Amino acid sequence: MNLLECDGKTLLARHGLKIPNGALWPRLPDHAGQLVVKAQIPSGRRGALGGILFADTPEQARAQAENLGRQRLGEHHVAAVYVEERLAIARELYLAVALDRDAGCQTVVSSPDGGMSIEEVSSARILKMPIDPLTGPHAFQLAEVARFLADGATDPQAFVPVVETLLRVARAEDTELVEINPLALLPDGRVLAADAKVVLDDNAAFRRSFEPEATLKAVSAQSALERTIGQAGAVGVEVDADGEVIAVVSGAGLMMATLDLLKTAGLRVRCVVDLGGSVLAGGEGLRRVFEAVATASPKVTFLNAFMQTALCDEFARMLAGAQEASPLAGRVVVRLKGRCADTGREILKRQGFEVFEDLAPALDALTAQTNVREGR
Amino acid sequence: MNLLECDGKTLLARHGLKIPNGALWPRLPDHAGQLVVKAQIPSGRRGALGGILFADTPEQARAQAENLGRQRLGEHHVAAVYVEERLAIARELYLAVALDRDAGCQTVVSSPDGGMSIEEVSSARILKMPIDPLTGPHAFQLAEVARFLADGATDPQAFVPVVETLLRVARAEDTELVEINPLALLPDGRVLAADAKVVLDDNAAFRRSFEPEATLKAVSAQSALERTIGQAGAVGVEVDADGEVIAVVSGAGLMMATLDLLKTAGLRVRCVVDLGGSVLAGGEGLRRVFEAVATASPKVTFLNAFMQTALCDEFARMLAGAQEASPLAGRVVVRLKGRCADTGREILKRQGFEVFEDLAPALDALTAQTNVREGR
Amino acid sequence: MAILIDANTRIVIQGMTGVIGRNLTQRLLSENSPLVAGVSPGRGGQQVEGLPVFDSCYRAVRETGADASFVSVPAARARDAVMEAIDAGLHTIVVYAEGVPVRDAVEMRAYARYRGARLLGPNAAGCISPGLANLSDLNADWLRPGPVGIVSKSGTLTYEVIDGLNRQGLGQSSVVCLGGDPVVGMWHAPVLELFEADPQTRVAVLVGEIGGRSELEAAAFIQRMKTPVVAYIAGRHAPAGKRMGHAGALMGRPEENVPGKQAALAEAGARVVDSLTQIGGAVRQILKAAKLESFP
Amino acid sequence: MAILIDANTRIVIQGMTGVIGRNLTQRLLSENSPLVAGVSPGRGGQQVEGLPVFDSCYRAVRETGADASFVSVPAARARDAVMEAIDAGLHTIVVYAEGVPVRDAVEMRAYARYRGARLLGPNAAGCISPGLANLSDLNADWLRPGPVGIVSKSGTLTYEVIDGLNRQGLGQSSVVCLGGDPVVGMWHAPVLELFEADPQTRVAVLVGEIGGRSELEAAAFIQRMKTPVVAYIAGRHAPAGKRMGHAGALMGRPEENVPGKQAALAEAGARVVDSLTQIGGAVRQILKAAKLESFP
Repeated sequence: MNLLECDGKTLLARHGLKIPNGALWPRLPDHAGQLVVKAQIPSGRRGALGGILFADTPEQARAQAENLGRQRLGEHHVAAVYVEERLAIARELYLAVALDRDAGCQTVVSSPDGGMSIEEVSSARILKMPIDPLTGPHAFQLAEVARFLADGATDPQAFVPVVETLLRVARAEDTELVEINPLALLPDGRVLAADAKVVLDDNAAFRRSFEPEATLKAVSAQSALERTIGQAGAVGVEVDADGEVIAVVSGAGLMMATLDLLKTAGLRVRCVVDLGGSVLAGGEGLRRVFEAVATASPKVTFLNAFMQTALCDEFARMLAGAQEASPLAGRVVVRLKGRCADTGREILKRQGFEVFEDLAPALDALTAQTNVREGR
Repeated sequence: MNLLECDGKTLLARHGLKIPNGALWPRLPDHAGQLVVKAQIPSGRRGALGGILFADTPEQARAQAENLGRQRLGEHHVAAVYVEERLAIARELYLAVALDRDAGCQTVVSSPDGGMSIEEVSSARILKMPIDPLTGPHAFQLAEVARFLADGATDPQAFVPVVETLLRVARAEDTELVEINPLALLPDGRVLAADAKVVLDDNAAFRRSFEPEATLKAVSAQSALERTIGQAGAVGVEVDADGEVIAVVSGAGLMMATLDLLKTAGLRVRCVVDLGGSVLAGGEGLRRVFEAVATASPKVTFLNAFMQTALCDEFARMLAGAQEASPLAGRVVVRLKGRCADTGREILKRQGFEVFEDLAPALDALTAQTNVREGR
Repeated sequence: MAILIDANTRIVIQGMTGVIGRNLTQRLLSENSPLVAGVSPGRGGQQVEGLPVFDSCYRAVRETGADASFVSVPAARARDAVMEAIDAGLHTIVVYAEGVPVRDAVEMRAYARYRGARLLGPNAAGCISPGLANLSDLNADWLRPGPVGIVSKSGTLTYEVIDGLNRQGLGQSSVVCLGGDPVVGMWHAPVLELFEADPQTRVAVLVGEIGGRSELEAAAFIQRMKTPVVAYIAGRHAPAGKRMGHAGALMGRPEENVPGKQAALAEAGARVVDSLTQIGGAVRQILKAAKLESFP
Repeated sequence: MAILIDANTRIVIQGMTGVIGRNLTQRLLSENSPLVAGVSPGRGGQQVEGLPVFDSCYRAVRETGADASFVSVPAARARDAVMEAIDAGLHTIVVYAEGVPVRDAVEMRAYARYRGARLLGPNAAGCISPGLANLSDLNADWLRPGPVGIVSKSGTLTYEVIDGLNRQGLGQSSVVCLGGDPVVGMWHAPVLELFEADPQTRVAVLVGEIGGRSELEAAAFIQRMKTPVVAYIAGRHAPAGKRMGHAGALMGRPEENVPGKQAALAEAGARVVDSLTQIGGAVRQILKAAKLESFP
């Protein structure tokens, strides 16, 4: 889950990091001086898109926020507007804790050059400090990051608690990424998170109490079809809004391979669906997945199932039931293989589906009768 | 440092473990019922030696304690007497956290059969649970030890905090051993440390605040000569109270080898001394070591020094100074080899010492003129 | 021969008293897999299908000499189950659960590496050595002993590979599924290393997918490998920015996409096939060529 | 050849700005040991004998490519210094300090094993490869290159062994001192393993002492070792219950005393000598016999 800036900052503040005084519009922060009005969209190009405005008075801020809240910036609807005190910043730094999937650990990424995208900073000005999962961060690691941030210009000690806290956030909240850019060093020596980008690990939701305040829908990258399939317990991946084929597959790896086969055969694929273990186990989820597919009215539905542990005849019966409840309008091509697949295929043939045991003839059937894109 | 029971229990109680109500005589615990009067000596055979008495009244306890405090039990003077409430014990268990030098970790040793020496318990009734130094104890390890202690007879949950606390003691106080035998399960379900044996790592004294209440001298296994040498910053090991030779050596490994050579040559060795780096570095410690050796009036002092980094001539000058301040009465045989050893040997020859460069002739000189034990 | 598990392996199921655990117990027993016990805290002393259930891995190891575990517990409990298994000395461990928090996966992986345990998963189908032992969700009836070792992230994709080999009349030495999560215990390379040392394995099949560096590390090892390797990478047509069912399957840096991984593997000397359906034929060709070479 | 360190090693001294550190710096430079930098937190930017001092091992590694460290800091600070060295990627580390808390030694050792670093000490003289590099308290002038590898707990005892070899005109490939504390990083066996793989080392000398199982583990390895081993164990006449200068040298279980260790080593095929003074002669004999065999 990607948090918007306002929620990311709330999360950081909860663990003791300093953030600017701010409030989610229509509330305004209790602050006498200049204000910043910030569109809450998940984009690093927010400033360039006109999503950050400055106001001298609360009245001006209110007008700007109201206007901004109605806008569309680039591909994003503005989900919410966050208003906060305008900071006098002495130096802009960069600090993040990012999960490194290949190293298998959290890594502190820091730079004395903040305020721009970290991809634009030269590698000599970036320090990556991997944190050992068994020992956690060492004091000497925090000290090294702090020294790097201080860059010989200020007292490193001010940064040690900031780095420590950010690592605590990452651990306590199960983040995949928590990025502060810029980390603001104020003239009075205080260090504040002037922005916040937080990605939470959805798998850890059960042990996390945080509830985002801003609406999530703008943050979600899922399409409507994907969301419906997801709600049924499966994983849908939309490929091409104009595609004619929806492929429903019995597993993630086979789903990817099926998509590759269909695309290589020149077919236009709307969406691929990974049924996953829980859907295969019970009738209700499967019915809802097929309902979702039916509402998308694909010209062709390709069901590719190869199951060695679940029973294919039971699966076929569930499928037949789903088809009767919310029938698929177009062609349905089925490849069904596995335990008790003979019976399963018989059941599905009676539904009027085109049924095959092996992948190759099923693909042949699909390409023979479906429009193959030109210049495949 | 070995703590006496009373101090061990104070240490455990400080970390939250329950101990019986007790006080170091001449104080008495504020307790209405029966009392136990316990000689504070570092021996597991204390009960067999008559060091544990039971009293019905405070008056009786006072008389027993006064009497016990004047006694000698086996090889031990009774250093102190500890008086505590007499417990009604339902089951006696065993629990310890011991440093395993070979595994390189602390190990929880537990048995449902306490109250006797752990050496007498069958191995099937002992659970040894090594604690990984990088991760610390896991909840499932505590649960396993607790289950083993409960032995199917009581609720394991009562033991979990006891095991956890004992591990916290071991870590926080840098113990080499902390042993509770018996760990007492009372009829009301409480778990108490009915005895305590604690060995502290002397190297960690700098980060430990604990001060033992009972006198230490009875606990120390060091002889008077060893103590004096130790106070000078060297390590003395007394071998044979009737020995004629004291060997002073430039390093621990060489000290052991020198002892082996002397004993194999049939010489009777009173004591061996490892000068160690700090003594070799400065004159004052060396002078005090030689003072200590001089007070023991050995017939022969053998100085065996082979130094590749420290300078032998400086060492010889310090030695000459020490000899003038507190002369060694008997023969002094010196083997001096290393940097600037020629000058060093000249200096020592002028002191009247028998001086050699190599080990073999020095040993020959020692055996030729010293009484060699019969039947070597 | 085989890798990771064989007839001498002694398997426990952690979570044996749950529904999935009981089903798996029945299946493994029916396949004569060397299953010796179950572990379910609080249920020590019970039995499942005549096998003893212990309160902890420690007890299971002490009482039965167990050395491998199939961890069939809910995602939220997987971390502790794996840590205990490693600590108790079980050295081949499969984590079946999907949806394990990545922090937990990170800790399992680090602990397994530290203590020298072999961890498959989270989100892994496990491993099977046909005719000897099954520590996986795969159905042993579909496999038979043979010269081909398979290492794959995905379980369902592996069925398809096995089917392709079956068509060619080729059996398997061992089949190893690593799991589809972004952080898993073993990567492809150490499994290839085991296949390289296994005399039964004449050809290794590597099945990979987009995302992560496991296949790239494998390519580095294949350069020094004598056993021929057939490689297939899924996800060429995956849309950017989408997780492809596997949490770890995500378009990333160019070298982590299909062309990048294919290029690295081909350069290392693997026979790279573009389609899933070509794997069986490629293996058959290599075996045929090798036989012609050894019997000229 | 040599083991652990050679002319390509890049050494830092942690604690270079202290008295011992400065002395060591002068000595190592005078011996042409490949010393590249110092590390002293808070003193980054200073110089010692013309070498740069860095605030951290991380910076020293990044700026100089350092890969080995002599840790010359007070006992109370040794743990953090070693953990940082390991974390920064320094993979050969000597801890000179005596009196390090055993909990700290335990953590260093575990971290070194986990991360694949080679740790000598605490309370270790270190290691030296004569003519190539010195990462020890030993004086390089007393050594010269040759066919004998020495692994010992004690530094001072090692002088005596070297002296015995010098009398026979025999030099050393590498000399490794493990340290006298009860818990130290490396044991004898892994060093013997390195000697076994080193073509320069024709004979290995193992010097052990009472207490602990390091020499027993070494005996188990010597059974499979081709390089001949001469072994000596100190402490036969140590009185029971006393720490013999080394915190780890303590009479223990029978197999950990001199007769027990000697028996294990002799049974494993080592040439066991009773006295320190016999080591040189025993090595000479073995080399002579080997030469007669190779040039009949």
